[in-house]
Amino acid sequence: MSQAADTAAPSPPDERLARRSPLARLLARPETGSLAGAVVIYVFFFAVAPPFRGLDALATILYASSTIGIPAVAVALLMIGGEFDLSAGVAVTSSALVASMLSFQLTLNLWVGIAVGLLLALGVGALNGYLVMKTGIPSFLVTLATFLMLQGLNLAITKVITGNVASPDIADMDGFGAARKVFAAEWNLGGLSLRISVVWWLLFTAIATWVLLRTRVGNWIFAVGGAQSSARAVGVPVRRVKIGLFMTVGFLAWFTGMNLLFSFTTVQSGEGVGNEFLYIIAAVIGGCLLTGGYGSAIGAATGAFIFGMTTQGIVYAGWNADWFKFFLGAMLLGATLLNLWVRRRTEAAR
Amino acid sequence: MSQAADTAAPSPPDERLARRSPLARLLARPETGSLAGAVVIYVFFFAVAPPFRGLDALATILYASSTIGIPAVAVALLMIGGEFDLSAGVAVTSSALVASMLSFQLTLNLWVGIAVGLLLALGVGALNGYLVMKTGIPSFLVTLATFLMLQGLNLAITKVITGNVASPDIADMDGFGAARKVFAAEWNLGGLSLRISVVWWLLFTAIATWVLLRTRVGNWIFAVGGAQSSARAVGVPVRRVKIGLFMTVGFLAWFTGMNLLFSFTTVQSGEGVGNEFLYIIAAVIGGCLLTGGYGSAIGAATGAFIFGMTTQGIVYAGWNADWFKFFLGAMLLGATLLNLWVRRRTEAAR
Amino acid sequence: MSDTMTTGTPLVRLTDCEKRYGTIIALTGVSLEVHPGEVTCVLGDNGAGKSTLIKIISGMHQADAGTYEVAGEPVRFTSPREALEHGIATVYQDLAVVPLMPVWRNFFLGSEVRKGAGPLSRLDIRFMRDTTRTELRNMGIDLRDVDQPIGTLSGGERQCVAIARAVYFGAKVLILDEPTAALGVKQAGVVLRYIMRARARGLGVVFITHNPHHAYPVGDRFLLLNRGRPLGAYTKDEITRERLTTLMAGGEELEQLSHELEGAAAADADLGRVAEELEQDVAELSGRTAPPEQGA
Amino acid sequence: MSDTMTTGTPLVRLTDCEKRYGTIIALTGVSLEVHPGEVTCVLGDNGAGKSTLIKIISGMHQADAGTYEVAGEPVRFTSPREALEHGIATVYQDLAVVPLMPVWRNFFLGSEVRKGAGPLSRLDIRFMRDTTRTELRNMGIDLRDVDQPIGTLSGGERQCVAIARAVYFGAKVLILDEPTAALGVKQAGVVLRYIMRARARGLGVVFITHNPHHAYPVGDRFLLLNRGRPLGAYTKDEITRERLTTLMAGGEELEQLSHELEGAAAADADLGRVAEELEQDVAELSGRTAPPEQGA
Amino acid sequence: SGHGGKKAQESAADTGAGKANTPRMKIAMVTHQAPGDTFWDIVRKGAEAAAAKDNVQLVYSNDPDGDKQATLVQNAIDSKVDGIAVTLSHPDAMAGTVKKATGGGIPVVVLNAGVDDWQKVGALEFFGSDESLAGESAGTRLGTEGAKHVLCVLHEQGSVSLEARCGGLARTFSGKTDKVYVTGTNMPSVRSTIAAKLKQDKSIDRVVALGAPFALTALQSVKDAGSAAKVAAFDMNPAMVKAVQDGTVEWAVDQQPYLQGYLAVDSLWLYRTNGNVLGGGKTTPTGPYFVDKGNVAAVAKYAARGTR
Ligand SMILES: Nc1ncnc2c1ncn2[C@@H]1O[C@H](COP(=O)(O)OP(=O)(O)OP(=O)(O)O)[C@@H](O)[C@H]1O
Ligand SMILES: Nc1ncnc2c1ncn2[C@@H]1O[C@H](COP(=O)(O)OP(=O)(O)OP(=O)(O)O)[C@@H](O)[C@H]1O
Ligand SMILES: [Mg+2]
Ligand SMILES: [Mg+2]
Repeated sequence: MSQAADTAAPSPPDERLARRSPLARLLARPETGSLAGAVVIYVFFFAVAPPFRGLDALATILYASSTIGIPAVAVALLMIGGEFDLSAGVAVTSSALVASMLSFQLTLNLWVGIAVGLLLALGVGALNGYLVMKTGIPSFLVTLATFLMLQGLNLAITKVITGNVASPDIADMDGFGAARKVFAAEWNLGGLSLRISVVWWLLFTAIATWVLLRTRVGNWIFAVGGAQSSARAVGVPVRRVKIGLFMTVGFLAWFTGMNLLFSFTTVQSGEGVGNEFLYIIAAVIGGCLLTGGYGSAIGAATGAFIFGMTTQGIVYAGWNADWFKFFLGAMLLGATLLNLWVRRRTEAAR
Repeated sequence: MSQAADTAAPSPPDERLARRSPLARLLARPETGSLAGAVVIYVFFFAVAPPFRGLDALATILYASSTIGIPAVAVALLMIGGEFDLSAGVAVTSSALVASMLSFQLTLNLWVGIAVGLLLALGVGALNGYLVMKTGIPSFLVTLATFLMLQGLNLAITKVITGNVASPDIADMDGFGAARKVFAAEWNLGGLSLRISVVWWLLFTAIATWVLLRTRVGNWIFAVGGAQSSARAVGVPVRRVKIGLFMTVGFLAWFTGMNLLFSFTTVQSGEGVGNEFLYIIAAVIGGCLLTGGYGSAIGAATGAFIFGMTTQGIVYAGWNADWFKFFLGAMLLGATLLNLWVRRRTEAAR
Repeated sequence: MSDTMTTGTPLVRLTDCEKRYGTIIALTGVSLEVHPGEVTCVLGDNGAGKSTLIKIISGMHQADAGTYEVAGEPVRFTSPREALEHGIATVYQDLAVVPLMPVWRNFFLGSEVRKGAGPLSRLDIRFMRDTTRTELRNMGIDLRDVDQPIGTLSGGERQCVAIARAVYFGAKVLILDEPTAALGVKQAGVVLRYIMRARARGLGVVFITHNPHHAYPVGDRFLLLNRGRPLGAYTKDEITRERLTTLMAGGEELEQLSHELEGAAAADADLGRVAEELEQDVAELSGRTAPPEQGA
Repeated sequence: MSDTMTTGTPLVRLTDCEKRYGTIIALTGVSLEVHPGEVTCVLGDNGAGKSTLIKIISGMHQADAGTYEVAGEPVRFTSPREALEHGIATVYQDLAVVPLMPVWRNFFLGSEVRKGAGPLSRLDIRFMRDTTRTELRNMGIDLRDVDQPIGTLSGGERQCVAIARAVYFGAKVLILDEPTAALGVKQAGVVLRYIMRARARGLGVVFITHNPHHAYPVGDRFLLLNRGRPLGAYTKDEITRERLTTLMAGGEELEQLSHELEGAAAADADLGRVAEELEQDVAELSGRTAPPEQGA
Repeated sequence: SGHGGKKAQESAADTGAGKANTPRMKIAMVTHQAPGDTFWDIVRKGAEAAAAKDNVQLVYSNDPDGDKQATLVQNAIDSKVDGIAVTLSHPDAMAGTVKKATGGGIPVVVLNAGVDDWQKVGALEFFGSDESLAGESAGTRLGTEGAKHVLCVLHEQGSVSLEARCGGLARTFSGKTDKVYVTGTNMPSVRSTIAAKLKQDKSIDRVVALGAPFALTALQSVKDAGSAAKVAAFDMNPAMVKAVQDGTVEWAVDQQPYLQGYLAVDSLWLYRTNGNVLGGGKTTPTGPYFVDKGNVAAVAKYAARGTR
């Protein structure tokens, strides 16, 4: 990239710039810090927990990370755009419930339910975005309200329709096989079970990274989060960008919901509560600013991976379960401090 | 206040100012909107729920609101100062556990435990603040880590010491009576039970309001939250202010913990998780900005009251418990929209 | 308020414009015309309402009363995007940059250049980086790195980015709110040259400044504001440089200032020297004695 | 770099100062002295490092190399609070205000006036509001309401608050970073007068500006920066107004500009007129021909 | 479209019983249910069936937090109900308020949790299963089945009743007992965490999940980890019945939640209309009741209806 500029203006090195080694330049990339955290935690558990060393353990960890990581990608984009979504966790459950109950009650092909679930998730996202932009109420409050309302609707409607608190089993319905292949396929490669959600996770992360860094919309996302009124002043369609971001969260929440549904064939109506914070946590560990305007999709993926790895790693290590949360907190703090230290070092190494 | 200025410079009314009625001026105060929300919700439940009408119901609501409202005051100050504290909820439990277990195990006077609990809560606050200021890691992450660690410590240490998940009963220990009078007294006025925590809540709100609006420290709190580097540039001791705010949260968490302990004589080690968000929610409903620099203690109190009233009101109204969360979300959204509408109206009414 | 000089519909015409922020009346009864190939200067004291006026033209705010026409058509912009689509580009006084974003992304923000088609259409990063570097070098700003977050640039460098951007994208109307405030002498000269070029290309320019030395040579029309009200509107024919300077400076006040300093000089010889110098400045500012120096 | 003019220890002395932001070298090998009763002007192009220099003096940043002495004592400020406690007050280029806070609270931020004692000690709100209003009125700013959030003031009004505040609290050293950038002619005059007054009261003043008309009359010492390096340091005796102006303006460039415009004038008569005017400006800026006009 | 779905399900009969003609009364049931828990659903169905039969207006409310649940009891007192059925999962937090109710003349019965405390708060009766006892029976049974190493899966940390089950199990079980905490609201993480634990300790040959949905997820974890462990469970739901029938889950410890809800309401009605008190001052146990391959057929029909 710096070459591009050099060809345009082949000038002698600027005397106002200190030289920097290529290594230092690599280390100065924003993702490096959180990646370093991930690597250190991996190495740590690799050393202390023998069961952690196997490829199958890695597969389990990747799967656990992917279910946080997929929605976390969208949540990270939204946070870069300067907004919150507390309804993401229950929206996952809502779309899974709608998809399964609608198909079940009307005895339709599952893909009909899946499509309606998608519409619903996008609709909730659009509603969140519209309310935030129209009224100027902070998104924290608006999505808190939708969070509570969706949670209530999940419980109440499931109860009314099924007379129960879980969705019916849909394993024997039309379209189940195909949908499972798309959303929740599992390949067994010599005892190693690889799950499609991991592939999707990487794919969504790659797409989000591309959008953020290489497209116009990505530019706009950084701008609306970094300085909304400036963005508006230079002609960025702020409202459309933000509503689009909320709908992206809806989309990936729906996707996660489908993964949930086709992995477990039924969904508990109370599930998903609290997960919205896991998504936000993953994004923040990965370097997204809560105040908006800064962050990356790769960072969010790394954050989800750090979180997933730590949660599972403590179990693999066989540490006392009573102390689980303590270890989790300590490891997160450690990873964050390491991230910071790496960045400081690279800034000092001029 | 505007009189003060007028006496200083007795000038003819400025032609660049539109006149405004005293009513409009009253309505334009930042607290008016959320107060209006509270009043409307009160009137609403008064109309639909007969049990809500009694004074005893009001006492219950006020008590429920006070247990959110006391820590919410400190959380609001911290948010005005531009930071978060996710550890506030479990810090309540931690200080109660420490106070009761220490006194019990060493058979000390309860006041010793109470004092040690206070030291611990202040220490956690100071640690949070120190880490945030020293490392520059967002407070969301730092306090997330302390949240998890405290949660783990609560569970694990209680288990180790008592072999159980709750603290031992301290009702018969030295100092219980006096401490209960201070932290959890209950007066019975003709069948109406009034709890001291309500009084403390109002007192803390009043003190916080006074500090915010009438003291130097209050000025500094607004400044560090509104523009940290500007505040630093004009000589505000940013670090001391922020650490002080974290310690204030610690102090009121401890206070709430003591209320809990002396109301119920024992504490569950898993309690308090999730309450940190209730405090933040109360502050946000009351008009605090998540980005800092704006808000009020009275607003936070109103927010806690709105939240408490809605939660209890739905029960008093006898609505289906399945729909509870839905109603809660809808009422919160309604109150917020009303708040907004009042403010818009007053701005238009020039 | 003569319409003698130009015929045809103005590019932009505001009539009897009023703007309130809550109870604050920032602007009332103000009218303005921008003609192609003309520079309209808006002048006035601090807080007179100049920025408010141009924010209405650029679509940032809507007027509470009055009409707004672009090329003869009544319009009501609800966002700056609409104004931009009508070819109206603005340099805001607060610059409207996103501090955390790289310089080149800020330069092209809202008007990104893309290559490729359909879903593969992507930013032409190389072009945008090069253009940014070149345009800024043309203004006398030699950036170390166009990938630096714009928030880390110096005040003047930042202002140059905002100006270069508006000039690059301005199609019909160019609005400049105190563009030279933070600029060095060299850069300020470049900006004046830009204004002349835009004028020569037939753009309408609105130029806000506190510097009569900048305003008089480039301006064709002058709108003076005071406390949110129009104090006068003149074409260049109708006003002399001296009169303009006096109106802008509150000339009497400046003279009084130098007298005051001279008074103090009785006590302090050193101060006297400065007072003398200031007096010369005043003379030079508010009533030059050599008539042949004036153009036109 | 003569020390002829003043004797005694300077209020502030920076020696061989260097400052880097990551890989960016913003300042290197710069020295500066501020003496009581003297105005030190720091001049230079955009991005030359002027603001960086004063941020080191005011304690906002620490130098990466070099020494810093206040009244002869080596110091190492870790925050602006320490500089303030040494009587060094600063007007930052970005003004350092808290947008959401009322004007009067911003005015007194960090130096609040209190009444009452002990735990009852509280803000003297009436005094602070009145003082704010009065001080701003003295600068020619007539605020509607000192309770307005400062973020809603106009650019110039905001700058006046920052200046009035620094002048009010400045005890020994007053640092002004482009204080007159957004100001009207009247307000700018007031600021120059303030600088003279501070000087007369024996304060040391550091004054950054792009306007040689402002710099020369009030300055006693001139430090010129270019691309982060010192280009020269002069006392008033050592430099003429013309030389200073030329150094600041990059005088040749401005001349070139007017020639260029004249060239274009062949094609456009209208442009020619403006070129002529600009040429006059240039002549006036970079080499006035009437020697008796110069003071001292 | 033909398979599964609603059409396949339409077979359940409903409980049609007569209705009492006693005056309408209002009974509050306040539990520590976390939203969306299958178990409580069945309790409520029992309570509603009794309420319908007895001409009772049932007001149900719930909160997993001790102090908030206490406030709900206070709400009931303020609403002047004719009786309160309550769970004492956080006995100390609840005691004060419940005593206020009994002291104020409102009859209180306790269900599900609070086997050691219900008498202290002045309640009339207790319907439920002793969690420690249930755990102990499970432990004994596991021992006789020849299990060596049991993993106890707790879907909530810091819960008295879950700890009691696990504790009871560990006390009577002859082999080694381990436990793992999982996040009940996040099924994928439940699945991964159990799998991780099974990998970490290959000697685990039994997984006992303390809630029905988690047992079914544990089956997947067992597969993921390539473990040979068998799965057993506490509590029932329709899917659990099928799993027991299929033999994928060994057995489930049922505490008959329907009975708890039903008896709680019915006994309050009996007390109000006829002064009856059940149990003679002792607890009325509703479990543990083991559902295994031998007796699952009898339960299946009702489980499909959601009342077992
Ligand atoms: N925080 C920072 N990070 C990186 N570079 C910086 C930072 N602050 C300033 N710079 C760079 O250092 C150089 C000097 O900046 P400085 O603000 O001191 O210039 P200045 O002389 O005040 O210019 P102006 O006249 O435009 O205000 C500039 O090139 C700027 O881009
Ligand atoms: N958002 C706002 N809310 C309230 N008052 C405002 C707001 N914006 C501007 N004002 C007030 O309106 C008046 C006009 O402001 P404006 O920014 O237009 O002045 P200006 O002429 O551009 O001044 P300057 O030369 O200082 O930039 C000022 O007195 C200012 O305080
Ligand atoms: Mg302006
Ligand atoms: Mg500068």
